[in-house]
Amino acid sequence: MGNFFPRWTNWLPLKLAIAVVFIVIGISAGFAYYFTPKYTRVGYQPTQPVPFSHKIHAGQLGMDCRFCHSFAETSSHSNVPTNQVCFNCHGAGKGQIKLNSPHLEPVRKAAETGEPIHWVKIHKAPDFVYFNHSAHLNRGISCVSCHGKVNEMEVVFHHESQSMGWCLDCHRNPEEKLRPLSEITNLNWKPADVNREVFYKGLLDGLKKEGANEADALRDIAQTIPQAPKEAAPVSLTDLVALAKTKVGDSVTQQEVGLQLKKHWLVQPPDTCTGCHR
Amino acid sequence: MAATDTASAHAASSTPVVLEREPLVLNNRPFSWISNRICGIIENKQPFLWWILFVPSVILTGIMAFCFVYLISTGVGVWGQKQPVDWAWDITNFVFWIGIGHAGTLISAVLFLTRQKWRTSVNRAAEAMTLFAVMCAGLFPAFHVGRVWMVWFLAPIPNANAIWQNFKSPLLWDVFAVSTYFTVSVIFWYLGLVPDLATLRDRCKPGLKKALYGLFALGWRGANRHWSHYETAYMLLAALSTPLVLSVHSVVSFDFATSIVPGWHTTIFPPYFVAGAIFGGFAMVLTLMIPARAIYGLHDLITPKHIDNMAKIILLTGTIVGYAYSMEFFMAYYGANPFELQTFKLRALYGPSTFYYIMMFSCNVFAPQVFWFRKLRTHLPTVMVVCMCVNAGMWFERYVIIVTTLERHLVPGAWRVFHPTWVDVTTFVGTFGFFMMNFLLFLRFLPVIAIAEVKGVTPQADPHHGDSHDHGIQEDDVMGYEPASCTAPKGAAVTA
Amino acid sequence: MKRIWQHPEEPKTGRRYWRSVGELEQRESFLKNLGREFPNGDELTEEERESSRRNFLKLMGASVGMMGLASCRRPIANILPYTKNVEWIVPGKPLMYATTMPRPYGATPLVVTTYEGRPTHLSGNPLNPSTPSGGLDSFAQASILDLYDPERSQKVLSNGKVAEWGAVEGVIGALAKGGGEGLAILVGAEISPTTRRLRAEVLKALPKAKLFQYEAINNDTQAAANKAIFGAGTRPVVKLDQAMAILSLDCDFLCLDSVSPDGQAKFISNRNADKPSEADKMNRLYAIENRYTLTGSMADHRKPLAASLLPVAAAALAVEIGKLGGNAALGAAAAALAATADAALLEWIKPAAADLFANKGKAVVLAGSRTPAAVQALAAAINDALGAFGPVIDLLKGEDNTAGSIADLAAGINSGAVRTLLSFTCADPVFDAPTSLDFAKVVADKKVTVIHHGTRFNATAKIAALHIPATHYLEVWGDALTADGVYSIVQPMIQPLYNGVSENEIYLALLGKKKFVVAKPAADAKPASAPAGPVEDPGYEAVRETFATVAGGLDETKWNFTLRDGFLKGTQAAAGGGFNAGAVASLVSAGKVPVAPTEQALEVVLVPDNSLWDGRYINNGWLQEAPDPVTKLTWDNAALIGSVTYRKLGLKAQKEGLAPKVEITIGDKKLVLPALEAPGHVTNSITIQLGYGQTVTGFIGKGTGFNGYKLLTNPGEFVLTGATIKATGDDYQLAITQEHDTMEGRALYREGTKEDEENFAQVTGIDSHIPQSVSLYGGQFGPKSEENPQGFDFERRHQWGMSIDLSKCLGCTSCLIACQSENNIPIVGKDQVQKGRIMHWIRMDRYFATPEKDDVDIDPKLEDLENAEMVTQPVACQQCESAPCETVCPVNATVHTEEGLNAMAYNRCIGTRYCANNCPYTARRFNWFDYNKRPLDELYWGPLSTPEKTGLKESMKLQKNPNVTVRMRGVIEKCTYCVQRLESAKIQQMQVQRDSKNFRIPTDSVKSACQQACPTGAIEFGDIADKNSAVFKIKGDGTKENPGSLRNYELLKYINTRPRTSYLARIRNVNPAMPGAKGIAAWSKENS
Amino acid sequence: MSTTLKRVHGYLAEFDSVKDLYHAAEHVRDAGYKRWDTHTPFPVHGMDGAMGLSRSKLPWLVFFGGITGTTTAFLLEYITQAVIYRTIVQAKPATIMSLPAWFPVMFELTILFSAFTTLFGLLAIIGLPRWNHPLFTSKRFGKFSDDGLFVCIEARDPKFSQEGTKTFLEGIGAKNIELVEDDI
Repeated sequence: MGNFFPRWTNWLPLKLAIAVVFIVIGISAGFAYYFTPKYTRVGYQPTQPVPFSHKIHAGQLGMDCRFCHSFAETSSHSNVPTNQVCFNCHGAGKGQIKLNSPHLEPVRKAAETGEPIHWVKIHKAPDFVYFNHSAHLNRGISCVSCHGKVNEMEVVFHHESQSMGWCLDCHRNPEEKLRPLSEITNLNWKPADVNREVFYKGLLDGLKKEGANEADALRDIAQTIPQAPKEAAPVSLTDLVALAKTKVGDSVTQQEVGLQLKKHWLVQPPDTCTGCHR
Repeated sequence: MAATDTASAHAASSTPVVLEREPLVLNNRPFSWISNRICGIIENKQPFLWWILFVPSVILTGIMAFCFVYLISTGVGVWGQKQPVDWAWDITNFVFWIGIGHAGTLISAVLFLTRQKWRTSVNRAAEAMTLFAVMCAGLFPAFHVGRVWMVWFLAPIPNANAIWQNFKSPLLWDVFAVSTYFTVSVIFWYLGLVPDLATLRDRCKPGLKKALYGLFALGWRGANRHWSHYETAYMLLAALSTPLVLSVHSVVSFDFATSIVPGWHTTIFPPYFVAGAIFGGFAMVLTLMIPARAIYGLHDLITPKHIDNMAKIILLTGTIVGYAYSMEFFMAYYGANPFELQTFKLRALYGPSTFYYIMMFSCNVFAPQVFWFRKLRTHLPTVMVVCMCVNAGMWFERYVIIVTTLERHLVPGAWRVFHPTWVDVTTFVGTFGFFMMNFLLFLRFLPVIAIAEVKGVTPQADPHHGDSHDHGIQEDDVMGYEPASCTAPKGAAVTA
Repeated sequence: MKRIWQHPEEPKTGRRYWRSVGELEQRESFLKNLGREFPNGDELTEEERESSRRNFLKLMGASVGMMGLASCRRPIANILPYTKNVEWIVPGKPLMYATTMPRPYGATPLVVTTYEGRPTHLSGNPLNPSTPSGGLDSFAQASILDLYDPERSQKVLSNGKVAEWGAVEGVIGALAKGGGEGLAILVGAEISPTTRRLRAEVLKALPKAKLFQYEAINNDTQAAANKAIFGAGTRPVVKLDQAMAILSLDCDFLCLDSVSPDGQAKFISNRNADKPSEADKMNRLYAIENRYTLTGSMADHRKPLAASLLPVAAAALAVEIGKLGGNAALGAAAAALAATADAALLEWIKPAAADLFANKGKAVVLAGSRTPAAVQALAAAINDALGAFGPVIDLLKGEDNTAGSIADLAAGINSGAVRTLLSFTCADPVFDAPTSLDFAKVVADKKVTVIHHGTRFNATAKIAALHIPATHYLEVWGDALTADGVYSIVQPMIQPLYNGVSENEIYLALLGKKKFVVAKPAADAKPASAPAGPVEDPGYEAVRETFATVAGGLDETKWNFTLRDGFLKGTQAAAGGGFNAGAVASLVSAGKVPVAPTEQALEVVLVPDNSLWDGRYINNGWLQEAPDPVTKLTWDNAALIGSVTYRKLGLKAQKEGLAPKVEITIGDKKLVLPALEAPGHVTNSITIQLGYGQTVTGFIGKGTGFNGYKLLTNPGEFVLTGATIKATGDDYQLAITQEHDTMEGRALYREGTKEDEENFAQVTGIDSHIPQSVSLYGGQFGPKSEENPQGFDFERRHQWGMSIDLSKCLGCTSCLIACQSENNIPIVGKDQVQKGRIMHWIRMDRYFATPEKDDVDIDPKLEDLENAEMVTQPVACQQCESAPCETVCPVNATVHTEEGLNAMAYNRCIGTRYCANNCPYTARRFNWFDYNKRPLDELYWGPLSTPEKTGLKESMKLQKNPNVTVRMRGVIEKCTYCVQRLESAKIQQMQVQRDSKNFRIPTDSVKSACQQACPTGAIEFGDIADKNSAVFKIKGDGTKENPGSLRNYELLKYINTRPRTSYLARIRNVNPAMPGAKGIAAWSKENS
Repeated sequence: MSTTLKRVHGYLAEFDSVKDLYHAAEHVRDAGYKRWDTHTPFPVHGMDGAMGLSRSKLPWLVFFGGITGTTTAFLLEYITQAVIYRTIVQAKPATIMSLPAWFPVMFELTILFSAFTTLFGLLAIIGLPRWNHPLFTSKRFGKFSDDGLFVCIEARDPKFSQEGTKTFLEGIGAKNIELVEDDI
């Protein structure tokens, strides 16, 4: 009767098997790369109705973020400034800067008509996520942690993935992002900039203000220094600084700062649903 | 009766044997007869009755599909559920179907392991039934959820949200259990099919049919070097399926047993559910096989012996279930928890849904008792009726467990009675259509009986067939008796 | 990697959701959206609408327009900042304003929560001296929904056709000229100084105009009686906190028949005994009533008595008191009436009277405001004999009401004296005026031109020649006096959504001080949320004028303080009037002789409804769906019939689960409505709630209930006699939220008396002492410590807990509605309620029990059913520390937080409903349909529902709380302890904490919505890790120094769920001398 | 086709009864052939012995398959529940202590993996699917799946000789012996 199936069919199963393996790997890899916020969000840089340059304002001019986003520290939303704010510098009879620059046309128009400028939203939390700016800014999380170095962006773009996983990373170990409150809006801040002496003095005073006696406070701080011995008990601030120097090195590290602040500010970010979903 | 005469006739052909038993294939048929008989079903035109059954079941399937579309597009509210009865017909039907889905694998696997050779002519159909039943079962948990488009949340896939499932939830166990059960059953069933597919392949002319059968026959050549691995594999799968069968319904029962609802929170549930499943499963097998036997004239392959055996199992499991029912009551009383006790009183004595309880008890416990009599065990109409009762009874059992319990939850202020809607009913009826459609297609395109295996249990399949010395082997092989068990009487006969 | 995306020019047609300031044309488009009966919802796809809704709620002061998937990569969302800074507004933070809700015979001080100028939630104003408790009743609570009601009257209608404001201008002008010839002004009973002043001016300007006052549910009888007894304009206000023995003669003073502002709280202030032994330190309440009211259920002793026999009871009481006090005159006045009193009644009255008299000076008898003059007079006399005037009852001077009654008006029309009727009343005379006046017909026959001003397009509006849409009280300037005369301010929270005008403004127009045409829409839209009125708003000016007179000079500082606090300090009605014994006798004898109702001649009692009051709230979904506290009936009214009568009549529905319809006949009047068996209801008596069965109403109110006013014949006669009843044979579907009436001896509700052990709450009920089923895991229970390492962290976290005091819980539904408004809970409609799918997170369980034995549903003695006890118990998510619902969720959608909350992540839920099954308290709710999106009458149509009806109404969106997700179909929801409030409280603390360790919020600084609303403070909520918090003091921690309350118990303790919500068993102050005293509270200790 | 070059596969010999086949197999085995096989419609009892086949190694494969399943499940559960996504539900510990709750899934995956290993292991061992095989060129061979009982001795067998093997097969009572060839 002869073979019904041609001979090549004998190799078919093997070939298929191998093909399938590669296809599966390919697809999952593709998904993981192209369909996660890391790709879909990061880099989103729409053109804005007004060619406003954060680079110039926040970077070169070194304006503080809160000059325009004035409610970030008090409210859940970081507000976009009103035209009046722009006119503080650009307005007639105010700063007089670039009074008739064509770039400012939309702003002037808005002021006249009252029709607000349609800024394009870049960082957009899903509807069921309740992010609160004040909660972060007041507790040592800087703008830069979520928005990147806006002071270097001509036009702002999405810098972090801002996926839930990304949030959780920080909520689980905040020490990697915490910084002194004075540096919140300093987008160029590096832990190395911190003067250890001053930093520890600040902590120490803080603890004392809350009624700890010097010795306990010193021990408390010392034992929070990375790789510090359990029984470490410096007698003076200088001791403390010395200890830190030996354990951490000459320049202050993020971990060093983070751990201290986490412990002594009692930073305990919510890591269950209700923190962000209601 | 006929069986016995023929049996003795056949026995007479060889030297007189002790421990007379009817063989599993009557009238000493040759191999080719078996092939022709079974393949005939597929190759010949389908009897009119087949179409009579097929057309309506296709229509019902359509209705079912419509109901699910309506459900998904509109909301679970189209069903009758309410607080506190958040599960009703959906989960009832799920447990009902999954239960039916048990006999199949059980018949093939357990009976295979215990070398019950009489399984050979029913196991194929039973396995098929399992698959289709599990399909029907799977529909309900899948579609009963509020947001079907989100069910993928159940799959442990790494995601940007870094969220994972809760492996403490019996519902997640269900997901794994049921899907595993389905997959393994498919494998088991398919592996058994391979040699028969080869048979079909070799019987039909070149063409699409041959191509398809051939494709799935994997180029089977019946080589003994293959057979020997094949048998090991088959045995392994049987060995794997057996605990699986038991586990699946146990896991299903965990949905209830691990909860805190009085009437659900019982340790007796796993065995009770498994017994119930086997019970209902066998009943369903019979309800399908008896007509099939009649329609396709498989009397020589599905002998009264088969039916008799299955009736016995139904009787046994039915009694176990009955025991479980009464034990629940006893425990409720003995546990001295008034809430528990009241739940059962409300269920059976003065609650709003006692009707269901009565139906359950009479169908599942009383009906099978007729099987104490051999005459009735082999009297097909009776068997048919009883099996029907059992099928219904098992549905009522699940309804009682799920709905009547929830209707009388812990806080009386929230008590409410459940009323089904037309969607509830039609969806359920629809699944029967879906089930029948699949089963009929199976009858139409695949060998309803395991050809190779049946051949394997015919006398002439025994290499020592007709050798006067040592009858034991034939006895053993054919009847599946351990040599030990029959040497003693044989010895006695010889000395006499 | 950066990718620059040029988004396409955004389409101008793009839909905007916003409530921004000073952008006129946009504002108009928005108003158009609102104006349209059905804002078209078909322009956007679902998720666009979803997100836009939330965005617009969330986004900065202005809002966001979702431009759809214009870019394939991601939809553009826009940020629309304010163009000018707005005073006070911080985008994302709520602003609170004090205002007042004007109501008949009084006013309710409020604090309004607004977000970017949208009022979203109301709560009481504890600063206001007349409502120190800061509680709020359900009507006031729900009134915010009326503001956004898309079917609120929106357009000027002349003869039913939409007209311009010019038309109004014309008519008003004409009226102003006419000198008031043939003009009748019909007003409601709100007390507003400004309105009064303007009215007076108008009447001066139009001397021939006549003033009439009409409220459907009125206290005219009482007022008349009071006039005779105390002198004109005198208003008695009862200091319930001073009364230790109270007897209510059908006076539902705890719910619908207030005798003093904040009455509930004042009453409860004497009911906080914490031990049975202290029971008699509490006040004692006796109630005589024909049906169950919440007052009845709070009473220590309740006597079911036919309403028509009330004078007899009053008289019998008077005689007794007279005897005790040796007050012959009193006895004499009452003797005749008292003679007919039967033994059972006397047996009840005697000890009660003795008790009252024993509390002379601390005792008071309260007569219901609709009871006959005789009862009023007797009550007054008794109070005098009890020395109540002064110590317990304040007589306050008020304006004498000289306005004519509705009867006078009808007469006026008949006589042709009235040809134009300018109607302001919130009642609906055409629908609810007594039938003997035949108001509608008279008006039609005499061709009276009706000018109707109101927020609802009701029956009267329908026959009106001109209908003027009124503003909601949250949209206008005004003022009001609370019942005890505190001058409170009404200030607008938002620009009029539908361009209505206020009553004041119409008077101003009549006085030529206001023009409507220019005023629409207020061209210089002022900051909606900064209600410093623009100078040229006459309404505003008028109020300031009045203020000046009240405050003695327009002092800006005072004014601003008044705006801040919502009232003017030191304004209290002065005392005035006195008891005039002489008037009593005549009033008593004037009344017609009471006859006991019989089976042949039943009595019918017409009462205000717990949801609709007199019918004005008919189109308010929240109230319609709020179950009646007693019958648990929603969306309908019914004839409530006592069990004895009900069963004697053999009433029975043909079909299971339906109610039989009955026909009630009084003289020539017939009313067909469903009957409902009411345990505790007196025999041969029928109670019907009023306000239902309106034909002219909106989508919500359409087809709800049956019109009881048909039976109301003469003004003030709410008790009708000689009624017959027969079953019509057909059935009716009632939507009742509770199917089962008994507790089955499960000791969920526990109450005790002086007789009981101190710790009865702990030992009552089997589940309190069968061993707890303890988990193998040990598990996360209680505070963390060396012994209990797995426990909750009480040192470094808040730990939330709640306690509900059943001694204080009235069972009124205001917590339900507060919760609904705070948490964006949808209404589901009658059909769904009846299917058992109501969404309220708080379920107000109501159990009946026959004295001694708890067997209402089994087979009680009928007379026992007449004396059935009734208790109510709010049950919401108990926030179990070991929550059975959590472990069964396959996707981790509900887990436990470090603060002991049972978290629910809606966006993770797939809706298996397993949690709901496994919740011992049935506290979880499931969204069976898209209740927020689909029209309630087309839920079953799914995607095929009519597009223009589909989707959340524009105006409704404005009411939603921006801090709570609006749930979609297919997810579970439940009480979260108002987690949004907790989180914002914690975040506020963070802003204070900054670089310190001090994380704990100030003690009891956060309240849950239900707690805030509760008029009696029955709910305590707070941080149980804070040793100073009220809730900790109640719960304690088992130590010697903090034992907590002995009344404290947990529901279904034996399951070991360890709820964070616990209950305080109720204590009743039983008078052993009373008949049946022994049986009281015994039932709750029955075991199943 | 006759002109084309062909490759000899081997001799295909048919037998009447299972009994004959069985004894024939014994002879072939004793004759020391290695590359040969019997083809039957059903597994013949004891044929392995008659052919001198050793026991299948499949069970070992499956065993390890099963182990893999168990570990996979355990790791999945341990890592998600106790390490990267710890959630407290019903006061239960998010640690290894909640192991009991993990058993069901561990069990199911064990079975699942074993089943897959069984199927694919089998196919791998017996070298199926192989749709094209020289034997299928034989006319009579088709009967094997019905009632044909065959012995096939392959040409590749060292002891194979065109004549010798033929006579040998005749010797052991084979019917219609056929030389199976296959085009290259």
